[in-house]
Amino acid sequence: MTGAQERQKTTYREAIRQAIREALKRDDRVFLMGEDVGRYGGCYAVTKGLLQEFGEERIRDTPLSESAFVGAGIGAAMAGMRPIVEIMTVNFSLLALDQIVNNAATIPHMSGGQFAVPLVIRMATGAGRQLAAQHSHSLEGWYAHIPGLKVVAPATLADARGMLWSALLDPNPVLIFEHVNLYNMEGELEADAGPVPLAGAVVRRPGRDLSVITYGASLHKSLAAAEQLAATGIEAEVIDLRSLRPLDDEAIIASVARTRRALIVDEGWRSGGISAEICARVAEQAFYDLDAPPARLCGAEVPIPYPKHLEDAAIPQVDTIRAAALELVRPQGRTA
Amino acid sequence: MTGAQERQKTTYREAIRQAIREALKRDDRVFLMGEDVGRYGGCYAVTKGLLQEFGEERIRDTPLSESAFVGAGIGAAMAGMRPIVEIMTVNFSLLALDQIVNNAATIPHMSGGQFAVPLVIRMATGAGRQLAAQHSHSLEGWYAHIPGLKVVAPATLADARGMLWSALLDPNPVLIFEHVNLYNMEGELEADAGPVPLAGAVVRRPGRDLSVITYGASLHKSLAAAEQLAATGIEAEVIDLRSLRPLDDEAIIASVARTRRALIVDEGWRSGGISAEICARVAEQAFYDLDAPPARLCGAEVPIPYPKHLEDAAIPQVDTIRAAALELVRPQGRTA
Amino acid sequence: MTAKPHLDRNHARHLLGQMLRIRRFEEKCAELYTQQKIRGFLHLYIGEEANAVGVVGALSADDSIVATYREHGHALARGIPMGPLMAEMYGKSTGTSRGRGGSMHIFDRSTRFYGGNAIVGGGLPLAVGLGLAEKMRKGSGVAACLFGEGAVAEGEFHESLNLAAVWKLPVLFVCENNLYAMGSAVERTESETDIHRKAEAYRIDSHRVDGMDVVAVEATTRKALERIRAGAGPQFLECMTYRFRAHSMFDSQLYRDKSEVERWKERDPIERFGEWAVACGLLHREDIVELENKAAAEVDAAVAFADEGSWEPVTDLCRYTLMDAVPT
Amino acid sequence: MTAKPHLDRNHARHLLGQMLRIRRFEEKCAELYTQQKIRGFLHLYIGEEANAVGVVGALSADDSIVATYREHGHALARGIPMGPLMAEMYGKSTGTSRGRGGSMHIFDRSTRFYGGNAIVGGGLPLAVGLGLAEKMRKGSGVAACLFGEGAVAEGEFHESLNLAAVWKLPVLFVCENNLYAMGSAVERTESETDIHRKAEAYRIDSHRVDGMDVVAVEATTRKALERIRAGAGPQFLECMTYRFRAHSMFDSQLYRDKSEVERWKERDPIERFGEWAVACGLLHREDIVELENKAAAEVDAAVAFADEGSWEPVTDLCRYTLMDAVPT
Ligand SMILES: Cc1ncc(C[n+]2csc(CCOP(=O)(O)OP(=O)(O)O)c2C)c(N)n1
Ligand SMILES: Cc1ncc(C[n+]2csc(CCOP(=O)(O)OP(=O)(O)O)c2C)c(N)n1
Ligand SMILES: [Mg+2]
Ligand SMILES: [Mg+2]
Repeated sequence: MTGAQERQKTTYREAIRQAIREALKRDDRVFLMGEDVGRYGGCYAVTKGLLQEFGEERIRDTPLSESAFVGAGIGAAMAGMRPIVEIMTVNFSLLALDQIVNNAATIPHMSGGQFAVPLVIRMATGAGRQLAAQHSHSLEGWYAHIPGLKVVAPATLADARGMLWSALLDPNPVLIFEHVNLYNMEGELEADAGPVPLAGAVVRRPGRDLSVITYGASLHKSLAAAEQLAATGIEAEVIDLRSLRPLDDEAIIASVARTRRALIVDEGWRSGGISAEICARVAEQAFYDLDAPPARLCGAEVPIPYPKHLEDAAIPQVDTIRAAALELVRPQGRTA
Repeated sequence: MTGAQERQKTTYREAIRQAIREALKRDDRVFLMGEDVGRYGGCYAVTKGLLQEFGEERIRDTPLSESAFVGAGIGAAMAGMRPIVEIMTVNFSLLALDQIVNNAATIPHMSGGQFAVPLVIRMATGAGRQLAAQHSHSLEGWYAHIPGLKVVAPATLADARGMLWSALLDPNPVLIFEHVNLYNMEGELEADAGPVPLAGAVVRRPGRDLSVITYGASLHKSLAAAEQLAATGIEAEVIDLRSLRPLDDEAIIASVARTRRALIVDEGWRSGGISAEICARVAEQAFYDLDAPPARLCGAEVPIPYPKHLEDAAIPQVDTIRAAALELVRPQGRTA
Repeated sequence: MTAKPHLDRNHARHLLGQMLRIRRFEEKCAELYTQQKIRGFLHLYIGEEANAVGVVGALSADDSIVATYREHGHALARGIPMGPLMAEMYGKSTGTSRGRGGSMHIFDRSTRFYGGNAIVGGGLPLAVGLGLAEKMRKGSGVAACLFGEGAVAEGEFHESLNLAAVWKLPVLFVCENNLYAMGSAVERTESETDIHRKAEAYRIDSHRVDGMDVVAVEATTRKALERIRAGAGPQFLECMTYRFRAHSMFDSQLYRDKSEVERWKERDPIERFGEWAVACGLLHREDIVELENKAAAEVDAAVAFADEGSWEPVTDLCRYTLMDAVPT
Repeated sequence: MTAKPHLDRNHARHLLGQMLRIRRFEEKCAELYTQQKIRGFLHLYIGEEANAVGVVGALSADDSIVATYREHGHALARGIPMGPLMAEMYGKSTGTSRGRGGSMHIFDRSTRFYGGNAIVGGGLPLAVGLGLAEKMRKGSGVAACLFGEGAVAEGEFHESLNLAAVWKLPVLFVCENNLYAMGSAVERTESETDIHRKAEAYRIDSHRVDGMDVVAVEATTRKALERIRAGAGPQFLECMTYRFRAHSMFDSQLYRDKSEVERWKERDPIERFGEWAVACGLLHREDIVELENKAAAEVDAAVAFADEGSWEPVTDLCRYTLMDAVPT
């Protein structure tokens, strides 16, 4: 971050659009396809205007056929193109899972390294817009189970822009998860902000009393909770994972070794989610550094319901993050 | 287990077939459908002879269309039938994942409890037959992430028979994972062996020095490793999870509290697998009881390769389980 | 529009009344959306009412229904009371699904309404299963499955039609072809745009009908149902229709001309049927006024019911994720 | 069988030689399977050789291929050397994919062989993508996709055909209809058994050909390729064929009569073509003997190559799970 750069006011949505635009200009192997990315402008309006600028060949509206167009992205990538495939919402990606797991994640290894799949798949994830149980899940942590994939979840404007760039440079299939509640987020971005590495967590707020390990939309809630905690004298370090596969063990463990307490916050379902993996790694690698058991604050294990009060209750919120942090730092009852 | 019962020699495969036969006889709402379950007799010969005995109405060969016949199972279950759906191999189940996650796991909650989905889905899982990367994965732990599903993995003849029974009595969608390497396993079974509850882990071998927590085909490798360890004076307690969703926290934590050491053994990929969840729960709930960090021995994070030496190297084996247990009990170097 | 045997005054009142109920209900929903009483995605059916009324009206009580996220019309035509329906739109515990599903996920066990499904194509396999259950139990019920023309490109469409046809199941597939899937015109997404001809590739009897003509839709549906009940296996209807409103409340409609919308509005199924019924003496103008009044009163009552409803307690959040028993 | 323009003696030798290579290779594989040198699933193509030789032989170097787990014939017809192919069957590091894929997953970058895919229907979307890349780059290559008639029921078939047709991509879809998918006869799994008519539901030009006649397959393929290169969009071939052996090595074949198999064996593509070529003076009996000898020698050499090959070191187990660079 070179302080001297010109900064522009923009949004997360715009930052992604900008990243796509730049990629399309930079590399003529890049193209975008997905449902309604063209005429409609994308279901979350991310791709608005791109059809007009780049034309039908490179901004491809597909029929409703997730398996075929994701698979076509894989084939095109194997043949040397650099497709960006948009899946409207992570729940729909389940229709393309055969292609993602059995082909994209498998062929490079299974072919003995003869073929790479330099494919980027973007999708919206997460709850918060009252879209109910078939549009609101957070399955990025689930995808992080699959070897052969890279899974990232940019939480800031700079990451949204820069990680798409890196994803396109990567020889592997990269899944980018964009939380629906971030699209409208405003902020400033340097005019020539560059690529952001796909691996590597970052400390978004330093602190000494506990490490809050999170990503995506939960990052912002965690930062807000950390502010509130600071008022009560508790300094939470907030780690933005950025990448869920691979995970940055080093950064996680280093932070936990400093703070001696870990709280993992994640909107996905608790059992077998990415928080479980982080919790396991912390337990395995930082066991002797911990002053308390690692803790998780996750989505409730339910299909996300429609009404706002239930949707809110189903995922971590500033309040519940703060409470979980307090409980971790000053446990009620239990002593070691 | 009433010792006086007549016992019959049989196999895991036969035990499942027997369970299906009994279910078909007991309840006329039960039927079986899947690819080649009828004329061919099932790709792993589990259902051989059933077509002849029960006819085409109840033993239904389906076209190759995983999404449609799994979805049809969901619909039929909602309408009051008790379908058993066979998916040949877990990798193919990805083609039906939309139906399983977006419908079967979601509709009961989303409809406010108006509709249940009493569906049983059986599938083969696991490596060991040199079937390479599109036929050998272990995704049962992955499925265990999904609320609304029950996920079981019977490791013994009695469980294979009895859990299918319980699954059919359950009002929820139950996924039964049958490890391909178990089908030929021989053993004895009581003639009138009854249902086995879907939840509830069991101690298959008591021990004081560490808890080996496992399931499915890895159970037998773990038991063999425990025998070898016993020869060196280490007594491993071996826990068979049986159910991956829900997990039996009580049994796991009780064992770990006794042995103060936990090794989780699982053929699935390590990151974000069921072992991660167990590891996290142990860390959260038994932190102060542990004498060492919890440990995991999992499948290597690769698509399973075809050649035997690589396939063997990709999943836990008796040797590696023993070594991991030794390392946990008598760590080299590191001290607390 | 030609009169069909069963079309007496009562039935004409019924048809018009149903379409009016749906229209007025949804107009109110749009209003409530701007008031933020209804949230999330709201997909209006305005312009397409003749299909729900014609198709669903032709079903009998032991038939079952699977619909999409654009299912308010079908729910009302099926007889789901407007109050609980509106409460569901609000997300109230007095809603059809305790408010958990909202607009896109209306379920009603008592009328065999197996849900608004919001995965495009995702309802078709369910309908095949409902048909299968019915056939195995030797019942006379039919599973009616409604979906948009966008679903036709999905693999689940293909697999479901084939399976229903191979097994000769009592399933009525109804494609509501409103020419667009969000912003995608059917010519851009289907290599064969004559959808009902696709059904023939599965040897499924297939008929195209003017979906702006409630009488035609009903008559065609009746015939299809008769064939199914006679054992002919699945049947396929393609209803040619049009949505007058945006795809959902987030849609600036860049993909179609206003003039196209206006042209279709001239074929408004409600006005058209009303005018015709009056012209040929089946109905009086006063009938229409009366039906309008009834619809308005019903909508008002539904809003009141929804407003009064309570929220499901947060303590029940996880209830029914796993069921304790199969409801009977 | 009628002689086609290009059928001179050389070409006849080529066609027969290719079919013989495939046959003898696979017979040896069956033997090696009983010796446990080849493990896992082994799907033999015996009886179907005319399709691989006819279709793949008609392709040019810049075309690409996606096949299934029953792909040894296509791999050999494409020119993948028999030694590395056999080594792959063994799982040796000298195999086409370092032994990692085995029989079901032959990949060969240098001949644009994009894999044996063992998910039924799973290769079709890939082929669409290969065609898309070619079209976007304005190349003249065609993506040929081979699959069994069992794949036709899968949703991925449907989605892929539509997408290729909507975008007019240079894809040749080849359905090798051997009448069975494992134990399921096509009449039991398809409501419309005339598969090539299904292609018409996507407005894809479609032709059925006698898959036991290598000359016919080749001629039909050439024409289809010409149409594709002329910009007509995807084309569809249905090759009527039969597998003489079991589905895989675990199959007791309860689902078909021995007599049916015997009847088809009378149409053995190799014998039939050989007899015909001799009868019409294109080939001498000595040609056949010579080709047989060559094939036998090639198979022996391939076995020796495979036997000699080393195993990939276990330390390389995870290599290429993630790639460091895109191979060029
Ligand atoms: C599998 C899937 N993909 C994408 C979407 C997003 N989506 C919701 S409605 C819709 C358009 C569907 O069009 P159509 O089937 O014609 O029904 P209509 O909305 O016109 O009634 C799309 C793309 C979805 N819900 N499910
Ligand atoms: C998605 C999927 N479902 C099931 C299988 C198991 N399976 C392997 S081959 C096969 C039969 C396929 O038949 P067909 O497509 O006609 O090809 P053939 O084997 O006759 O060449 C089946 C069911 C699979 N590999 N993939
Ligand atoms: Mg539409
Ligand atoms: Mg076949």
